[in-house]
Amino acid sequence: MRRAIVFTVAFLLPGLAWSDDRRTGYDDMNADLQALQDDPMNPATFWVLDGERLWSEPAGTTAQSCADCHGSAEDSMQGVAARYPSFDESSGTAVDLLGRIALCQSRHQQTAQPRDRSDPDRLALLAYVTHQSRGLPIMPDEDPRLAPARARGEALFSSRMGQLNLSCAQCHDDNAGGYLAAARIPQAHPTGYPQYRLEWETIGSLDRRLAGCMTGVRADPFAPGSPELVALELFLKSRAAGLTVEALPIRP
Amino acid sequence: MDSRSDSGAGPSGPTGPQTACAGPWWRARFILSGGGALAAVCLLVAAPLNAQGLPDPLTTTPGDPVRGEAIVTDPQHGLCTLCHEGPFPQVPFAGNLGPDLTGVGARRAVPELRQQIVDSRIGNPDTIMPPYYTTDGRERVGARWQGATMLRAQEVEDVVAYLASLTGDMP
Amino acid sequence: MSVLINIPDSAAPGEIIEIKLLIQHPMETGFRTGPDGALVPRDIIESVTCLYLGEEVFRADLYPAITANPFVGFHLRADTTGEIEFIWTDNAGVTSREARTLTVA
Amino acid sequence: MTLSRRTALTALLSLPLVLQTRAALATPESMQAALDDFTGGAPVTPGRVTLKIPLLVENGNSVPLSVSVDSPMTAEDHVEQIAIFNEINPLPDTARFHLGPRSGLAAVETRIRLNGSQTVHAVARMTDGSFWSATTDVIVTAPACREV
Repeated sequence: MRRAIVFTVAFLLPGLAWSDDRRTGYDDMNADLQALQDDPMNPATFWVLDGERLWSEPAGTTAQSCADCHGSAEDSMQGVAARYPSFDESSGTAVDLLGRIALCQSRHQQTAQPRDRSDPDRLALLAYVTHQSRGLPIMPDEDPRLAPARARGEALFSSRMGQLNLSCAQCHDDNAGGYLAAARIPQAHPTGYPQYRLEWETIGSLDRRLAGCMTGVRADPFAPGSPELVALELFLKSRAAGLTVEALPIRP
Repeated sequence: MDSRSDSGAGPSGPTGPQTACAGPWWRARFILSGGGALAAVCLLVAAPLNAQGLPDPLTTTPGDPVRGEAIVTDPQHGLCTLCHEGPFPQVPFAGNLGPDLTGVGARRAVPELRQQIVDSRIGNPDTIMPPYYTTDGRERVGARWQGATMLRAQEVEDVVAYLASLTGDMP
Repeated sequence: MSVLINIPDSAAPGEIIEIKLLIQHPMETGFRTGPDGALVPRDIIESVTCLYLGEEVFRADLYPAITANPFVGFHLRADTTGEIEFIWTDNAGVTSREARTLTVA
Repeated sequence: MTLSRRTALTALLSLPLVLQTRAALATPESMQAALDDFTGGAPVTPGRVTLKIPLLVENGNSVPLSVSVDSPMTAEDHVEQIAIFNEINPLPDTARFHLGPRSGLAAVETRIRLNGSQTVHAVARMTDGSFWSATTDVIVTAPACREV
């Protein structure tokens, strides 16, 4: 079944090749951490519940809720997180799902201030919307206007950076499965975002993680939501096509 | 160029600007590191870049293998054990991305060890090993590491002295 | 701040049931420094109490070494239908409570 | 948001600095003092207590722990308290569970923070005033590229 999905996606996305021994961050976690993710008492649940509440709560000067336009998220948002990032017509740029939620809030709810991307309410909405894609295969958006950003992400993935002069690919392609001190290096498939990271003791988005990676090699991280990070996400999602969107991910 | 001392403000290394010795920045460096460093960097930039490595020490003070061991086995200073296993019983979890350093002093001559630490890209452009004593060719370095090398000249010599002493099996 | 409570709706007389609580809370230790170098004030839940028909049947005293979003699991012998109440108190003395009804038959 | 100055200067594999503190860290001596405070100096016998905790932990911010005690849990003979102690966090006290005959089963669980590799102690006080214990050595590694 999963193989069938993979072949379907491979057909839809010619030119995006991968080997089928891809592993996710979940696969690389030890049994205790997997058990925490699978436990109904998973702390990430709180953000999904908060997001569910916020979905129907009027906000901004228009006093509109997400539900006023989108109806039930369980219907309208199913599979949405699995295809993001997507192309935003009016700005002519690629946007990630968190950026889309922010655009929605400013355009339709006219929320007073453009809030920070780490705003807990926005992360809760991101968690809730992403939760509607749990178990679905990642299906990258085929819009050709995304191709330049995706190519830029691929180039960035192989660009050495920082005082340690390392690229993403050197660790996460060339040395995936190896150990950096005690930590097994994952294959960089973003199946589990937003995630409850034990290091953070809260939920966070992919761009927070990517910035953390960049700081790890002593580089100047790209800004949250920057075109560079959206480009990297586009590329990473294309590599992860066909892998399953994780619900309520836990990572160390 | 800055002269911060927290992570080492080294010169630009063997392929760096030949004018490094004369710059006003170097004066700050000289004060920070004491005598010998000035002469050392001039030796460094004069050293031939070939497969034999860097035969000339970066400083006039011989490397101290005891200090070198402390640097190598400190995962927040030398970072070495993040990638290398070796005869380090005090390090509980060394990584395995690079070769095991057990016996490296018997396999590699001192000039090669020095070159490998200063800038391992000289021998292998695709190396995953960070360049410890050059600022050449680096992109997007974070503000607090701008202009700084990963180790100071004397620290490189200490590490080289320690690695050169690793000629046997695990203790 | 919310809470997840995992407890069965009903039990047989004398049955020992398992109760689990997960409380949304940062459990700020009071030992950590913020970006300005100053200590971040302690903000932790200090106790989680379970009352069964108004009687205290379990209490957990928590310290800063308990994880953010604290989790507590314990057991209870069911004998009478009635209210099971959960009370948790932070180090500022703020108390929250939730109750569930357990049917024993 | 809660980074210590030292963490801010660190890249790649910091040691687990969850409970990074200016205060003195708990030492086995101060843990013994806390344990003595709990027992009133009474002897503690190893046994009757089962402490389940992973032996190898990748992030000390959340370590699952469960304790059970061999006890009939009757009105006359039950576990009154279970205390958890750690050796190197800033505070040795970790959690205390107050049980009674209504508990039915002397089995509790929680998730704890461990500021590095150490021995975790679980001590149970019975109605007869005796104390029983179990200990487990836990090795805490750390995630590789930590946010700094």
